[in-house]
Amino acid sequence: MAYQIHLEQFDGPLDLLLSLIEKEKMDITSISLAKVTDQYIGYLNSEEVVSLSHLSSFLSIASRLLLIKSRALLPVLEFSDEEEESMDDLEMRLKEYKKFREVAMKLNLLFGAKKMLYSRESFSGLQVVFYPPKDITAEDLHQHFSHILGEIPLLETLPEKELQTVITLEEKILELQRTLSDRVESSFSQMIREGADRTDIIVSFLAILEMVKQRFIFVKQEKFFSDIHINRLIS
Amino acid sequence: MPTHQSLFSVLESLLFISGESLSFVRLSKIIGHSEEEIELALNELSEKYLQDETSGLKIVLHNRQALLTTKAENMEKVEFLTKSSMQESLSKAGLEVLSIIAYRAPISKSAIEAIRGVNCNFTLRNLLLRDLIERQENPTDAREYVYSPTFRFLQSLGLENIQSLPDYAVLSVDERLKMFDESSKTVSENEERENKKEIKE
Amino acid sequence: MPTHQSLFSVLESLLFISGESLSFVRLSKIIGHSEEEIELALNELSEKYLQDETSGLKIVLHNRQALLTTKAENMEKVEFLTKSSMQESLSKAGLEVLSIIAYRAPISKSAIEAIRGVNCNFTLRNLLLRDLIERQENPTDAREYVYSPTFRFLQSLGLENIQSLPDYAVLSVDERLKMFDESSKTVSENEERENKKEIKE
Repeated sequence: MAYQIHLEQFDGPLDLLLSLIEKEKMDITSISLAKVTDQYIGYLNSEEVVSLSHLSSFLSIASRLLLIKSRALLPVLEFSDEEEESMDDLEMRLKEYKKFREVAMKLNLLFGAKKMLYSRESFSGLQVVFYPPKDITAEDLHQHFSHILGEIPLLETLPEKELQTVITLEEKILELQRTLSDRVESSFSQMIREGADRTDIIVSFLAILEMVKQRFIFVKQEKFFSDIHINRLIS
Repeated sequence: MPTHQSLFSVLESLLFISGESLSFVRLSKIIGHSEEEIELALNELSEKYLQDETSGLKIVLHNRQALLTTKAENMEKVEFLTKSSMQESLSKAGLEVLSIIAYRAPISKSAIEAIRGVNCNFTLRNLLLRDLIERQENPTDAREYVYSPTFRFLQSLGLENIQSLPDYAVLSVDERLKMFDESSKTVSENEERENKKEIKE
Repeated sequence: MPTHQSLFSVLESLLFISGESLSFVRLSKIIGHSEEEIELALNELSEKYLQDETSGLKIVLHNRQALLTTKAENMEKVEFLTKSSMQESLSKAGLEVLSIIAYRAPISKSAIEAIRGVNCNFTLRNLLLRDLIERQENPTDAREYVYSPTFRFLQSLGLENIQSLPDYAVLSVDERLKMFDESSKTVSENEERENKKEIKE
């Protein structure tokens, strides 16, 4: 991989994202977000671990980042109001999260300051008096205990089909380079795997943009929404 | 109804025996003074303990309840007696969730998760077990709970109220909600004015 | 060793937290002053409470031991508080803790809390005071107690023993309780597991 990130375990996508931005010593803006997008997606596929139950949260942020990145790469691209909103929202959420991440460290110091205020045990020193509650039956105990059993949370297990492999931009570019070295021409529809999800489609599209920028390929589209033809530039 | 002097005495006795926190309402009912008088007296008592260097007691006020505790500087000796060393080391996730709850209480699980961008079932459970947070049913949505910091949380940090948290005034406000707050401010300001009036009378 | 002023403060904190009488010897060892100094200070502190009409506390000195308690003139209010805490029919929390203890006795506090997912110090205290449950030292862990329903309480329900509770044979060994068998440790382990699980492809 082109970049190396060896950061500690992250507690969620915003934690990771914020750490990446801070590592670059940047403020939270759409520019910095676009800049760290590849690193973020790389992290998901790196050897670092992301917990299963957190995976979908990481992916949802990934798709927003990809939107932001594609806006930065292609300023002419038009986005729906909803998409614009989700991009601005990410910036705002990140700023909000940052405040709490910082104050959490302050609380940690307070915990360490050893200033515990102790309270007394309730009614300590008083005589025990048998005082059964009125109208309570064995059946009440039965019902409450059964209810408690029902409330016990079981470990969340996600079904296999929800697991997704995140393809990084690099991998997609390599894949496309491989395809094009066999043939001179490919197309966007061929590039996208069968049953590809939104993230995969966006990553593929970004890979194409990146390769156009690197003058490795050129693309042609007959009309709006038609398939994109990809040709290798012979240097 | 007790005289002014004995009001303090009764308050001290009740808080001493209870051990747990007592609400202003409950104290008011037991003692026969108005809630406002109770609140004023508690504030005075709290100040008295603070000023008196020979006193080893302190009052923590939270959610219109009062709790009597030992002073922070005596922690070491107290722990020697109780042999209970409270080590509260928390995970990073635990600290973040706790911060969000402390500054934004009462707050629902989904609102906490929206801020952190990740689910926090087990972290919440862990904080509940450590008695650092508590949950109530959400008055506006019966399907979920809302979470608040406990007395234990304030005690662990050595704070006498929630406002003594670092940057409380700034962080307790959700900027995205500021617009809505503007419109509701008028109401609470009036309410406050009304409350002040009552105290004076 | 504390200064003269803070000696009073420490004494007050220790007597406050103890709940039972503390011998001069023990106080002397904890605080690091001589027994004579402790005795003098306790006499002074006792005098201070007596003189201060705003104070609701008093010190009882007997057999070279000291006990902090409430002033006699507040007895009525104190009794009102304890009675009103008892008369309230059992809270939901009270019923839950009681049912867990009934079906899983003998059970430790940490195990009860792990099952309920919240801290229950106060509830246990209340059930003990009402003589609905009793505690013994935990044979496997000296640092904590285990709780069981009292025989009187079972009798008041018309039961011979806990085995006569409805569905006892099935519910007391329910599968879902297995994860709590090793006390509350499981919870933090789960939290860790939640964070460490790897992406499988």
